[in-house]
Amino acid sequence: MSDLETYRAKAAAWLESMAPTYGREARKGLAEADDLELGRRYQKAKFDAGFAGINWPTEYGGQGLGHLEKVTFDAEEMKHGFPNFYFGISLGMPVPVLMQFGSDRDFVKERVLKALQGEEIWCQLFSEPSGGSDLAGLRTKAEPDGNGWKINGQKVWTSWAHYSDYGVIVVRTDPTVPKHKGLTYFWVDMKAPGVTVRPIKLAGGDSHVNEVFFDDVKISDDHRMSPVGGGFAVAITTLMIERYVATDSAGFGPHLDLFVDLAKDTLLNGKPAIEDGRIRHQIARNHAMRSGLDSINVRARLMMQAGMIPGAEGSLNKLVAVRSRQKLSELAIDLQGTDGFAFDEHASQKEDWASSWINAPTGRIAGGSDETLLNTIAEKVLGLPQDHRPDKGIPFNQIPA
Amino acid sequence: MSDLETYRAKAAAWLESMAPTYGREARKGLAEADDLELGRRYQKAKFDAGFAGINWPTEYGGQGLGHLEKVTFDAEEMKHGFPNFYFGISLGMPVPVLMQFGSDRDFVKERVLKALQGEEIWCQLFSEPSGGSDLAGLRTKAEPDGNGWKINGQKVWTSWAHYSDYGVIVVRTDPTVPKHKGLTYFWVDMKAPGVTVRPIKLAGGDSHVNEVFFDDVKISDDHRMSPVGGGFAVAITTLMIERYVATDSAGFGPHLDLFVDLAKDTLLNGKPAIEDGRIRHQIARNHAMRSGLDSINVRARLMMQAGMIPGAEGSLNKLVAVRSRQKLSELAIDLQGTDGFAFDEHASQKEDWASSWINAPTGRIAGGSDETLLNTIAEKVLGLPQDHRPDKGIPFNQIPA
Amino acid sequence: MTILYDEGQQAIATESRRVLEARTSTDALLPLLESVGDYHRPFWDTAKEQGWTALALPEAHGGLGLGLIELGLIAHQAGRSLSGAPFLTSGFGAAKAIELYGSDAQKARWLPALASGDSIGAIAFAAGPDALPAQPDVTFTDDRLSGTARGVSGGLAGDVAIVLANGPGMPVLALVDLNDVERTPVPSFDNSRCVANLSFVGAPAETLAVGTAARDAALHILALQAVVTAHEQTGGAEVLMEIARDYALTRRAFGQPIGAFQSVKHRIAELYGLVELARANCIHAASREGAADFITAAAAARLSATEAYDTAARDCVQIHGGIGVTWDLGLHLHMRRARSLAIEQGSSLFWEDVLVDRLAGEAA
Amino acid sequence: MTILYDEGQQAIATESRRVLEARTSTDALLPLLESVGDYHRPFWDTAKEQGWTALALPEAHGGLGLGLIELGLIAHQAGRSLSGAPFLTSGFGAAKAIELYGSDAQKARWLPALASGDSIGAIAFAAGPDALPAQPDVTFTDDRLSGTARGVSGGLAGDVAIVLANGPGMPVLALVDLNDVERTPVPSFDNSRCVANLSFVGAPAETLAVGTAARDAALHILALQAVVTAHEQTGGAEVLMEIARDYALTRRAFGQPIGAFQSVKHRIAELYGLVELARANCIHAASREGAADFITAAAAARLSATEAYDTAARDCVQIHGGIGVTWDLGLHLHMRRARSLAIEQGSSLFWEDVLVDRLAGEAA
Repeated sequence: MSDLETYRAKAAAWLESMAPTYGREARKGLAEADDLELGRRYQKAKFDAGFAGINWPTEYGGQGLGHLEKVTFDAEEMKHGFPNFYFGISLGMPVPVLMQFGSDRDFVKERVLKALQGEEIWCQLFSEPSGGSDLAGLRTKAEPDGNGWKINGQKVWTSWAHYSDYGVIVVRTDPTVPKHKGLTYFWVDMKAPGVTVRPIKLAGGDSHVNEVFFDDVKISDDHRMSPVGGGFAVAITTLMIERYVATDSAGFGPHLDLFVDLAKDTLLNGKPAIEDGRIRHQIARNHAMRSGLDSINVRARLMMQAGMIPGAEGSLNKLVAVRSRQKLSELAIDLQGTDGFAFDEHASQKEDWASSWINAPTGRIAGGSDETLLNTIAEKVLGLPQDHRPDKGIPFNQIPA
Repeated sequence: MSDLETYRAKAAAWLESMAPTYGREARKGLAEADDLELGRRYQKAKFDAGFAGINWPTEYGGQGLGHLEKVTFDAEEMKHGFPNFYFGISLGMPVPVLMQFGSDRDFVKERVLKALQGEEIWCQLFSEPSGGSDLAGLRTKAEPDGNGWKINGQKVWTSWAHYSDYGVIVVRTDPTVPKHKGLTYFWVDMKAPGVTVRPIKLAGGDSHVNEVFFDDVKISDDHRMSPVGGGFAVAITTLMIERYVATDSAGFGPHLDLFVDLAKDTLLNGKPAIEDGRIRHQIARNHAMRSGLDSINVRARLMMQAGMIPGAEGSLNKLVAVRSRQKLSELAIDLQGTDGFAFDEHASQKEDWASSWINAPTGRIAGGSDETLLNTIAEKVLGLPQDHRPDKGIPFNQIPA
Repeated sequence: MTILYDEGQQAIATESRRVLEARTSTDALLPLLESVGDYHRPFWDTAKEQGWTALALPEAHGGLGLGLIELGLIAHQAGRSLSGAPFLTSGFGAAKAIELYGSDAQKARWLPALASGDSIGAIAFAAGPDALPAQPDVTFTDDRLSGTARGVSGGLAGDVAIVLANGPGMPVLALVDLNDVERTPVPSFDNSRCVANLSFVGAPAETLAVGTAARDAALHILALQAVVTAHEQTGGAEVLMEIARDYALTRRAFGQPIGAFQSVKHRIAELYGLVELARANCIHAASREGAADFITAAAAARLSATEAYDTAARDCVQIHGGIGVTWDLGLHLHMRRARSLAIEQGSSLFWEDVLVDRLAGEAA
Repeated sequence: MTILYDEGQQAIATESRRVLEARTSTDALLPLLESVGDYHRPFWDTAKEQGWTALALPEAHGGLGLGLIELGLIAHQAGRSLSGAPFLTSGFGAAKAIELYGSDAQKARWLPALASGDSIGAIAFAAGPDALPAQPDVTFTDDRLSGTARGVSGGLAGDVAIVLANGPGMPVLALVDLNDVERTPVPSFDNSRCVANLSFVGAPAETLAVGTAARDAALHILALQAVVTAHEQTGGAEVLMEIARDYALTRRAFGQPIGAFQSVKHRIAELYGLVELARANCIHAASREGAADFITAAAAARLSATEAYDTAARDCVQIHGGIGVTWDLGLHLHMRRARSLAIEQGSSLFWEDVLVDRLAGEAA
């Protein structure tokens, strides 16, 4: 048995033992606040058992292992429905970026440790109402204020901001230069005076994203994590991590096996639906698509393990997986016919077709819309020309709103 | 029985009587030259029987009837596979435009009568090698020459030019103004010195389109059919007629009944393919699409009959019908499996799936590509903004090639 | 029958649109999603007051004696403004069943009440994905119904239902008074549809048709409803296309309206195509009521309208980006309605089979 | 087995690409479309000279003892440059059948000749759309074959064929020497595939497997070939994507490269996605030879590669506009090849069924 398989077995055994206390069943019917508390305890348990920060340096409380161990653990963990998603973004993007770019190292170390143990949560303050897919068009501004800065403006689509202790933020520090060049990257205390968080209710009924308002929020210059005017590059790093983290060939919807089971259990014209060519076609096509993505992801990990840089095809996962998950979920509803009306807004989109369907559009937009991903592939990978952008090179404060 | 039904019966009876002499069977194995001769005789027979120029004014040899009678006759005529397509473009666009814009009326009348009797054929010289979907970007130029003009340049994709006696042509008479404003519309004698026609062989193997070269071709000013610089408007009129003429919900491919018959006669996993959900899905979707187009076309005719102007939805026919015909033809080949290899490059694309498939791309490009049609709908019908066009308003001779 | 609307028909369209736009709003519809069993009463009051409930029923029984074309025009507008209840279609189906297959007594008892809208009708044919099951879950013996009809739209508020039941050795189309029947609300993603499971425990029922006649009758009723629903779906798709276009004209990114990007403008142009094909099939189907090819025409309308509404919901939300998935903007009301209308009266899977059976000469 | 190519494998890819690009041209391939029975001899000579015919065969019989991964790499390059004959895949299938199910005598008789390419192998399993018919058109009695195998790729030039035949009460996988067998050429849209109908009139044949074993063997051979073909299809799709990209960068309309229009750039980006999914499935399938999930992996590779090549052919031509449909530019060579490879070794309809049977646990 390879080291990795040994590791997988060890992880699986531990996760198995945690399932009764923190798993799917234990969470049934919990209010979100209680679920979050359970999540914090689970995160602490991971930390104590040596499964937190698996591929992070040991000096920051990590395990100093490789990306492969991390991925292996995640795959096993996914099976039990633990309340770990509250920390997904926090530990996925902002905290690693803090580790990399934070100036006050003692402060950084303290934050990272508390985040790893589930005591503190970080959010990522990028998108704005006017922005859409145009990140560099953001309007929230930071003006010099004594030795520090004063932030005014509004962010939106900030996941878990209502539970966050800190956040990383990109703001405009110079409106007189072209839009990409006037941005700076900071961290902020979400509990500071002038910070207001307002949850946004989404189509599916839940509210894990927020609007965040900044009114004269004062921060000292040691909050700065990029050169003044050099914030866009750091933000892009974060987004790249984000795109890479997002590799679930089920598009964050149900596993295809659940559709196969549904098709076997459903009678269509008196015969099991699994015998109907239309259903078979969709199963076959979705399987082929997903197995391709899985193979791409496995290859990417092997390359990283071998010290190589994976190809751009990693960016395909979210684009093709979420898009097809949306249509497959619609078909699953058709397949249930009048039984398909039934709806539980708290059902998991990884296990329930109606929940998967209603939340799919969010998946096609968050973290890079389909169109943005296609443009990225066309321009960055294939070298096709950029779209016409009338605002290119124009000082930000001269672009018509 | 309504007048129209009486007319249909009369037409059907006459066409029936012509079938043995000019129909599908009579044409089997004919070389193209002989087929064209047969076509000319058939066109003459139509003229003599009063079925040519059905909705054209009687003074020009037409019958002075309505568009409905024309459409009714065409629908009946389509059933017999007559060699009438050699005259389709000639009588469809150039000759009507000549009737409308030709200056020398006696000359016009003589030409129209000969065209109606199949003695003369007209072609339409629009597209150019550099042009693609950008008609106004054409480069063939006409310079003042004495009292007339001298034409130099090259046209391409000209259907039946190799059999044509005359053609209508758009050329650039002023390169110093923006591209739409420098064009003028003429007719030319295709037998004039300096005109060279070179057939283009297409993917399917046939060669009904041509390159046409103009070397110092001299024409007098009475060939002019638009104000100098006013040629683009006339050209658009022609293209509009063209788009409207193109209404076959089968996308100029086989009727759906032929696919249903194939599915009934083909065994898939030991059962008739017509029982396979995948095949049923395609039949159902294609029928729904085609019945929608048929209903749009019928409604358009009723509106014209009632003196109303049909909606823009008429432009959908070519876009959706040809595109889906292409995929349905591929499925028909899959459905025949190893029997699907068989190919006869002379088979009709209205009756043979392989021929329909190999010629479909031409249909998706000729007379307005899918993308051009989508832009037209988006801009002209829905009022969406025009694409970015760097060449807009720039003098033609200053646009980088 | 012609497929050109006459002046009277155009007036129906204009007037119903005016009334509905004046009386419905996203704010009124959103809360309905979060409560089970409520529907938008102003919509239903309007339908009664405007005589839409009576529109397509015979004058002899309090109806206005108009047909599918007129009712389709109303449904199209209801689809545009997200109708607040399913009763217009369910009641029409029930009334047509009684009109076509009922006794004079049954007509006298129910048609006037259905025409005035005082009574609400429901249709209970389906068993899950089977819109016309060979073996319905409900059985009919000695003029009594037993068993449960699942997921009946409007069932929660219905006064009378037409049920396809399993009779002695043959299917039975039965009429049942719902007042003493137990209904269990089904919490759904589109709660104003008032979906319920109807549990029959020896409920007294009357026969409308038996054997093959019962199935044929049920399919005919389903087809009539499908044409009405297809108009409603087309209306929904149409308004989503307009919303997408308006947003694409105003929303700017990278210094220009997003409608200038071909990925957006072509997608909206494709929606235009889907809407026009659906509309054309709807007009055609409505004009074929009573003709031999009515079922085929209804199936074509149903298939293209379902595709148009589902696609428009997907694309309109996508074009809006983040704001498109917010609760308050309410585009998800259309997403949800697109799906509930897609499974009421039989899914696309069902209608594809109905259509192909006929095209292949395997049926009628 | 890992799915990362090692240096040796990368060298095979680079070298085969260099050789093929140097020795093939559109001008050489176009005339083959207009004559029945000819193939591109320089391609086949190259395959023999380079040892590609021997690549995946056992060393004991003149092979190089490499596997599907290496042969797949060659096929990918052959797909890029439009292989001039189908024998690489058909010969590989025949050889594997003999290697896996043949006697020592049969191996000694055929494998060295197939490895050197001196003999050409063919596979005759299909009857029209049925890639593995339950009742093949060819019958096997008393070690003799009768009946006609239709549409056999490479059949016109083949020396030996593996035939799925209808034996006494059970299927038989038979080996037959083609030298005395009558072949009728089938004029096809891709004539260099050397398609023929093989008419057996009591042709002497040898048994490789009988009963269920025969069907299982035939499916295994088909899957091995399907993986090779999937690589070839992926290569074709890949080169079409590159051709489309290069054209979109140079061709200008309305004053800018057409690649700046999202309808063009997004379509090419979607092609990139289809190509990478197909490539990933191919690499995976090739690495699973001999594993329990090989058939499933092969089916996934086959399905995504067929979709990629057909779509790339459609879109690449469309992006080129008028010039794209000219005979001389030759994009139709890829259109035609996409279709011929789509029906050789079973169409998508067949592989979807094979795949779903396994996913649903309806088959091994």
